[in-house]
Amino acid sequence: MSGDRVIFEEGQIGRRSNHQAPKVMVDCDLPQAFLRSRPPPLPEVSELQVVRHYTLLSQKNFSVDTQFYPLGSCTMKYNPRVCNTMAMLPGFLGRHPLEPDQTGQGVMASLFELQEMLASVSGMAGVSLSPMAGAQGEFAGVSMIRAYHQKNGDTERIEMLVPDAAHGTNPATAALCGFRVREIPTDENGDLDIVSLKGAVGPQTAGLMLTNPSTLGVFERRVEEIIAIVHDAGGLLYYDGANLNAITGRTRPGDMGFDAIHINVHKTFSTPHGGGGPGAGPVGASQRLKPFLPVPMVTCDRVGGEPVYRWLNQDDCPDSIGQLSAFMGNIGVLLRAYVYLRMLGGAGMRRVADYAALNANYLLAKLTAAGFTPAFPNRLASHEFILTLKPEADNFGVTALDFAKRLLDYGFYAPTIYFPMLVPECLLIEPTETESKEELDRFVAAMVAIRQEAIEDPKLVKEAPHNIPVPGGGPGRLDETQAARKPNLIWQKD
Amino acid sequence: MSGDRVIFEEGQIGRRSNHQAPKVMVDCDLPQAFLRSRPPPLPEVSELQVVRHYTLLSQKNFSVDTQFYPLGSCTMKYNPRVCNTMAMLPGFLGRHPLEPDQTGQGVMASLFELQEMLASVSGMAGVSLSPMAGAQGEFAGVSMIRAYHQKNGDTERIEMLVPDAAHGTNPATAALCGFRVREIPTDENGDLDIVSLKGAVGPQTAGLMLTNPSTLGVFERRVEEIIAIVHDAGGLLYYDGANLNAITGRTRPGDMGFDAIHINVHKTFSTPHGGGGPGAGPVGASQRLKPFLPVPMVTCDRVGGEPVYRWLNQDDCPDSIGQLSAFMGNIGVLLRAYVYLRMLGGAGMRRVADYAALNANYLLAKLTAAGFTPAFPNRLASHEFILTLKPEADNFGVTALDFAKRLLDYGFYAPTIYFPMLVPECLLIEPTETESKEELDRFVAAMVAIRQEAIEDPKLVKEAPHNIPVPGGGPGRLDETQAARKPNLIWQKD
Amino acid sequence: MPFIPHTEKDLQDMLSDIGISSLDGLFAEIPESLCCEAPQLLPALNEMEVSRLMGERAGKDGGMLGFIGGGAYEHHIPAAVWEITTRGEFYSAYTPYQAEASQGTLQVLYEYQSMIAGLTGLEVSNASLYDGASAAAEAVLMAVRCSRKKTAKVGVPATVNPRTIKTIANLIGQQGIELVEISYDLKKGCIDPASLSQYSGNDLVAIIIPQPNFFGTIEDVDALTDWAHGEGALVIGVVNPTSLALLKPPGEWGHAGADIACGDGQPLGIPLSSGGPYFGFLSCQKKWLRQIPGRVVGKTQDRDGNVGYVLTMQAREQHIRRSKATSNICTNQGLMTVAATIYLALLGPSGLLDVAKASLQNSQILKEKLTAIPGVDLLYSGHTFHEFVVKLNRPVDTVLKELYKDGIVAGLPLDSDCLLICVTETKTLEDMERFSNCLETIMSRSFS
Amino acid sequence: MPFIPHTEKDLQDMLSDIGISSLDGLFAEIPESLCCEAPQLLPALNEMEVSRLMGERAGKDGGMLGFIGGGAYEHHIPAAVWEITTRGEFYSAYTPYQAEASQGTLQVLYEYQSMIAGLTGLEVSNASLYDGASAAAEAVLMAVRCSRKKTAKVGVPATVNPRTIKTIANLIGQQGIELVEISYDLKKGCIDPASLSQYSGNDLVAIIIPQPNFFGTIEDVDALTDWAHGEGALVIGVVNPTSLALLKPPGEWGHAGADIACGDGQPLGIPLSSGGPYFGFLSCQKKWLRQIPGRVVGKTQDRDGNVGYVLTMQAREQHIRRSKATSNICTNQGLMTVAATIYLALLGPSGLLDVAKASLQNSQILKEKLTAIPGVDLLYSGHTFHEFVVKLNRPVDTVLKELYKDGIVAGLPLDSDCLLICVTETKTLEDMERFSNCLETIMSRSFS
Ligand SMILES: Cc1ncc(COP(=O)(O)O)c(C=O)c1O
Ligand SMILES: Cc1ncc(COP(=O)(O)O)c(C=O)c1O
Repeated sequence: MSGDRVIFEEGQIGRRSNHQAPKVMVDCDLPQAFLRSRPPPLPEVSELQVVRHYTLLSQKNFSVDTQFYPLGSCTMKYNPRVCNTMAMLPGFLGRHPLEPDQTGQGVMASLFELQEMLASVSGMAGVSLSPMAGAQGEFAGVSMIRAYHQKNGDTERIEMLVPDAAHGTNPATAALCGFRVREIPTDENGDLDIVSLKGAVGPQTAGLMLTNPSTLGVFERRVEEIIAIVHDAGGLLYYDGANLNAITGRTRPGDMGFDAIHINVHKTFSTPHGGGGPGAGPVGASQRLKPFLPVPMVTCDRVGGEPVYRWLNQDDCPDSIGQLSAFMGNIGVLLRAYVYLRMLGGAGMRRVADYAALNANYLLAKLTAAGFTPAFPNRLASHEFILTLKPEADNFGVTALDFAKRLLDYGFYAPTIYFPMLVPECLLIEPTETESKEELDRFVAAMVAIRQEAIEDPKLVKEAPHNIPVPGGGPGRLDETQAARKPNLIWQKD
Repeated sequence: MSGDRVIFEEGQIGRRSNHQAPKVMVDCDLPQAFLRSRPPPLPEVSELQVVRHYTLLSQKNFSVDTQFYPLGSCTMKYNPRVCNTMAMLPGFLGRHPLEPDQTGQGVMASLFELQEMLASVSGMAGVSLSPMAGAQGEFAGVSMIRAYHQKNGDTERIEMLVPDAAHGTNPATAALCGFRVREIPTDENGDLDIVSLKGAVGPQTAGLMLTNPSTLGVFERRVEEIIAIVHDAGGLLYYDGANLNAITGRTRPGDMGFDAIHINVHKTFSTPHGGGGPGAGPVGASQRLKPFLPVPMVTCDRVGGEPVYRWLNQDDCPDSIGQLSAFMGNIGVLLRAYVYLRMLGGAGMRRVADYAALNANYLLAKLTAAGFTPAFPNRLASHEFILTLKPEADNFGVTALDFAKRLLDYGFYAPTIYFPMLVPECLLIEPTETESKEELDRFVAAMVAIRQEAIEDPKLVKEAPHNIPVPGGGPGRLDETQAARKPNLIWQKD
Repeated sequence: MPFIPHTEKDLQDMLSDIGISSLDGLFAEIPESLCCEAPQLLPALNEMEVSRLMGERAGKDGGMLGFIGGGAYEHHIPAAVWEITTRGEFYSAYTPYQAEASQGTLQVLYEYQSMIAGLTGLEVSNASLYDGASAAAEAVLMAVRCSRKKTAKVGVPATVNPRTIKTIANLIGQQGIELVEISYDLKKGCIDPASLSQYSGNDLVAIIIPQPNFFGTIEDVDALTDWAHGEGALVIGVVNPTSLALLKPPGEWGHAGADIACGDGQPLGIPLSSGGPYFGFLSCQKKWLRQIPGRVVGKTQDRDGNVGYVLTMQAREQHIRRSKATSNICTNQGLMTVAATIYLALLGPSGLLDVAKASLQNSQILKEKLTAIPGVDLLYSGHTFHEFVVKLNRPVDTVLKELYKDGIVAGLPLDSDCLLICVTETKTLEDMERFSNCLETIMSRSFS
Repeated sequence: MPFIPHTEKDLQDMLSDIGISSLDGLFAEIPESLCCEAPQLLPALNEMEVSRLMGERAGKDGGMLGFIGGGAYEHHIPAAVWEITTRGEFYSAYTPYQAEASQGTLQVLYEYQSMIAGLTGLEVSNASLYDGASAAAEAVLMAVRCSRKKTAKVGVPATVNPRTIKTIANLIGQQGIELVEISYDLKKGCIDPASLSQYSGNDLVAIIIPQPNFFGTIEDVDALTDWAHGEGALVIGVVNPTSLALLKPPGEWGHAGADIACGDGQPLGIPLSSGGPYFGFLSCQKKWLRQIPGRVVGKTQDRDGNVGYVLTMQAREQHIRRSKATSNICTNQGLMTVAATIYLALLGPSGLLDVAKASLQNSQILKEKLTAIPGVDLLYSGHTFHEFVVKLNRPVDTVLKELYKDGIVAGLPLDSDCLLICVTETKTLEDMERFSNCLETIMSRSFS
């Protein structure tokens, strides 16, 4: 079928969808030296071929719309279709970013209200929507911390503390912001090791980046103490909001004492992941960091009682860390988050955390009862939790990777594996609040069945996947080593 | 997976997507006697469950967007996505049919121009767009013929002639219009048997319904003579336009002398089939039948040079056979046809026929060269053609049905089988102009491979399909006899 | 070439494989006298140009605050409905003749039939007809087939939507069926069961009962059904599907239930679209199953016992039965039933009930507001669902034109001084206030 | 509950399985002092209400005849692009970490990389970055990593889009890299290669070459590239992807070709959307592959030799390399690359060339029309692609405001009397006439 070939292989020299091409009357009069000598090697295919090819390819994906997707740390919950439909209204799509504010009052009203609502949910004093993903939100937050210290002449604070369980973007961002990264270990209950933290802080400490609930799926119980330790040392606190879904309406990073936070709207606010983005990473600031928020932001003036929205730029915010991209951020994504938030309201945001936690703890209880080993048996799960398959690996030679691949055969996407790196053979499982009890029960049944297979027929599990439910069946386990050793990154005519 | 259950089985009592429900403040005050005692047995499911269920179900379909679909007589060509996008613009979707004409000038301009263009393509004097499908177009056409004879006091014309190769809707429609149906046989070259026709016409003849090219995939060469015979006998000529795709821009039914015609826009004008509709069956009339066209139609007045569009109703057209549905027809479908026609223009319409015929004749030549048996070896194919698998059935015991089912395994939808009924073990194959030569070559290869299987391993073919390329694999050959014997038509909780 | 993939080389190679030298040769069998040039149509536009044209045209249309019903109703349509319905796999598939490659469409239709049967309280449903009016015509033809009576008289109340009545008359006109008009109570706006005695012994084959009727009024369906059955006539309910979440379903009317129910499915997630495509639904008691028109999907199995769905009872249909078929319908409104099925699944029983209740509530609110305006009176006293008729003390035409200037399409004029007004869940209190304020202003002006 | 499927019974059963009595119990580990109530947000709306609100807001926005470019460009987007891109399977999938269950996304990305490499004439491409400006920043960081020089000076011409320059400065500000401004020929509006000698021996690690540059002017990329390579500096081309169908690709600049090419992919089928989401592309010569930032997809096989695609060379990335990663990027702009891939497949080489040529042609036409108006002069003499700068003999602000009243957004003001104007294939002759007529009228009025 078409999906098995690459689009280039569908092409024929001279095949054209010319209803897509504009009419050209005068020929180009640019000097030859500026021009391309050969046409670009793009496929020459018909519109039907394109539609068929990419429709079939789409069917080769697992997605939230088709499968349970318990990918820990990623919050793969239902992305309401109405958010897409509304963000794709022609009035929103057609407007150029540099048009006068007058032609964007509709979108700007929504962005302004989104800023306010995110501030309210997170407990921060101000929010800028411009970062384009979580990692850029982190960059904004950490840059603000740096700018703050610089403004205070506190130039010796060159170290950023990062828990060993932190997501990779945390240390990578700290490095990009020019900080030396210092890792803080985690104790056996999944809490940050306070003794080590105390040992690590000092006059060189710019701040600490914390995820809470942590990537271990548990709430950092001594967060107040941690914050006090860092604050007392003159450092600031960064909150990685990727796990905000666990606590919306239950507790607020701002109330905990964090100075900066980013929010993955593509997690908690249910904008789609799109197979890898775009997301958006709005950044929030405490009162002291507010002046440093990245521009642009939307402000609202009242003119004759009517709200008039306007972009704030570096001129309006002289202390701002500035713009982080060419325009105003991933507006279309932010509109989706706005629509979502409007449908949930405050009570709805609390229900998100309540039922995300309910599903996670239920699944944990069921899997534990079925004989699986939780990484932190004495802890409540947050919206996600970790199993270690070390017993299974030791006893039957079947790894977390094998379990993951075999789950695909059962029609489930796999949990996150081997992250966080602290827990051996770990599965990080996040069911989200939008899955039903029946679906969770089916997942438990599949896990139990796979373990039985691991006992009776380990090869079956070790060589999975075998029958991926996509058209054409999908390939078996792919060789990643070969791919990395001899990278084949672009198609070439042979 | 979800697609394997019916939606009802996903439900739980009390599960609600209440963001979809309006707020109700006052309770209903209707007398109890009017009210329903139990809620209707609809599924109680979440939005995610709905989206997942129907997304997965959609993947279980073959469609033009995913597979080659050489279904004869059905013209399964590419349905341009822009036609859908344009017809779904909010301005078009939101307008109530009974609003004043002022709020519908955009849609009415398009419908008016569509009427004119269809008249031009078909060579008819006037067109009404209101019939909702081909069969209703036939009803309109045949009713016009009846009304014409009645208006002329010609009440003895109670017989409608229909070739034996005709589509089932022809005789069914003639009967619905109160005519006695008289079949005219086909000769061995696929032409209408002129001798029989001559013997059949008489003062009782109301008319003849003809498809040209016929359902046998060949052009009715003596159409002028046939028309003269019927006209001379006082009958009128009806053209079943389902096969118009074969001749657009090459010849016109109006020029042939037909009095009435219907057009399947869901064939020639590429509106989608939607798994069984909606289509639209605009009806065209010669000068003498024009007054009888069904209402409503759009007319254009000029007010101060500007066009103003207006619906014509029975009051405007006293001889009209009247309205055939509550409102104005399948407007959304007609808009799609309009967009399509605007993108093709006159030259494009001719190319449609040219390349449809090219693909059909190419496929016929290749399959014949590969040893398959054409039903009419001495004829050119129109946009479709017939193979008879009688040799294969006789020699290997493998039927047209078996070939059809086995083609599904190869990722092709099956041609039309056992229609027209005249040709034993027939495959009616229509590739359409939007398929590429490569795709046709792959189809030929599959046919050849299946015949090889029929020789070597007939069971494989007779028990097909085995591996339908849809998620989950799809069922094997389904038992239609059981289904008809003990109909199970609705889901019930067991 | 738009949508045609052939390169010049393909063309030449294919012509040579066929053994002819040019495209003209493919049409050699068409008599020369009949050959024509490409038609002169409006100039061809590329996709960009046609998109701009259609965008401009769509921009001109609609955009009013609308209170028209009369057979088509504005309801909120969840975004998921059309995002899924227009997926290529549903959109560009044919009628599911090859069942194994069409399980998506077939299972949806099976679920659709189940939902329609459930909503109407009847045992079986077909897989759709063109629209509500043509479905009513098919129901009449079906009733005549079901009946053992010699006559072919069908009672049609004057409370049935006049568009439906005209369509029935036009579609069954050649079948020798007589439509007997049944009159109604001019005070209440619905049929007075007591008045039916005048039609007794008339040998009616069937009667139609609209619920709610054209005026929005709720008919006494139990009494009407029992009367009809007493006369040996079948009962055809013509119903609004939204109302069925709230009102007694046809299957429970009277002692034995209606025999056939039909109606327009448009309120179930189908956009107004200036009139179509909508779809007709039709369900009936099991005993009439073999007379049902149109396609029907059934559940079955493959050799290994795997469940699957197929088109079934095709022996009734035109492609098998030809001139003896139960209907000439072939292409129906398939995709619309996909949308309706998704709509009903998203709403569920309680959601649909809320839509019905909110519509009823809003129409009560608006009714009160409007009739409080001097010169505006309620025409009928019967209970209504989401439509009602008001009588104005000045020409409706003029009033409508004035309201139009305010961006309001106020309703459907019934005659020179009556207006049929509809309100659904889509209208807010402010919308209704805007309407009543504008109307009040207009009515308070002196006649012009 | 919106989007939450739990029934009351589910809730009770699950709590009891967990062994707690209420939802509050799930949050027992949160210190009491930190617990909060549900936040006070704007009131919750149901889907119908929010749809109406957003419909009204969208109705307010845009709708102008626009001639602004400056980094984002209006092009026709074929309908098929977004109908396919927003299919749930692409839309609601995650980054393809489980390759076997993500072949759809992965193969699209592989095709995307191939197309970008082909367009830019380079050997490898990543799978997208946030936007063009941040991609330029990543390119600078990458160039510094690639270079063996001790300094970290990068030449940035003043003809680069100022938004890009600011973004680069903000994103790399903490890496000790010095951005050296390269000046340009104020007559021609592009860099005079001869003037570069002033920067020679400056130990530049890399220079950026914009093509076309911010003023729409075409740079002499061959000379610039050869000069840079002569200095031992890497060349980073910042290019408009549409222009690449027509203009010499970075891989062929000068004798050795640019080392890295990047830019904003928005012109390739991405709606303007008030500024995003767009995407950044980045390609490079194979020798720099190990320094590339962001995700990369590679082709591989399973045990049976079936072809498949996987994320590869992940050892460069944050989730493996952490603080030593080539970039901190994780989520990129995946779905936008799906759209761009479909866009490029639909257009093909000749279609994209036609878009480039039609844009060029229209900008020539408009340039002539506008500069024929008294008081309107061309600022620069260099060759341009689809943007150009005019100088007005009165304040740009006032002129823009007047044109705005005519429904025209005329361009981007560069300073008090200059305007950067863009025309693409989307504008008709009538559109351009409307613009020039309106401008002529305004310019003929006396100063106000
Ligand atoms: C804990 C955590 N932090 C940060 C990120 C980075 O967010 P993004 O992928 O949007 O850049 C992620 C997401 O993958 C995450 O899970
Ligand atoms: C030859 C022929 N005539 C008539 C029809 C009936 O058209 P429709 O299905 O639109 O009612 C068809 C389509 O199936 C056909 O192929």
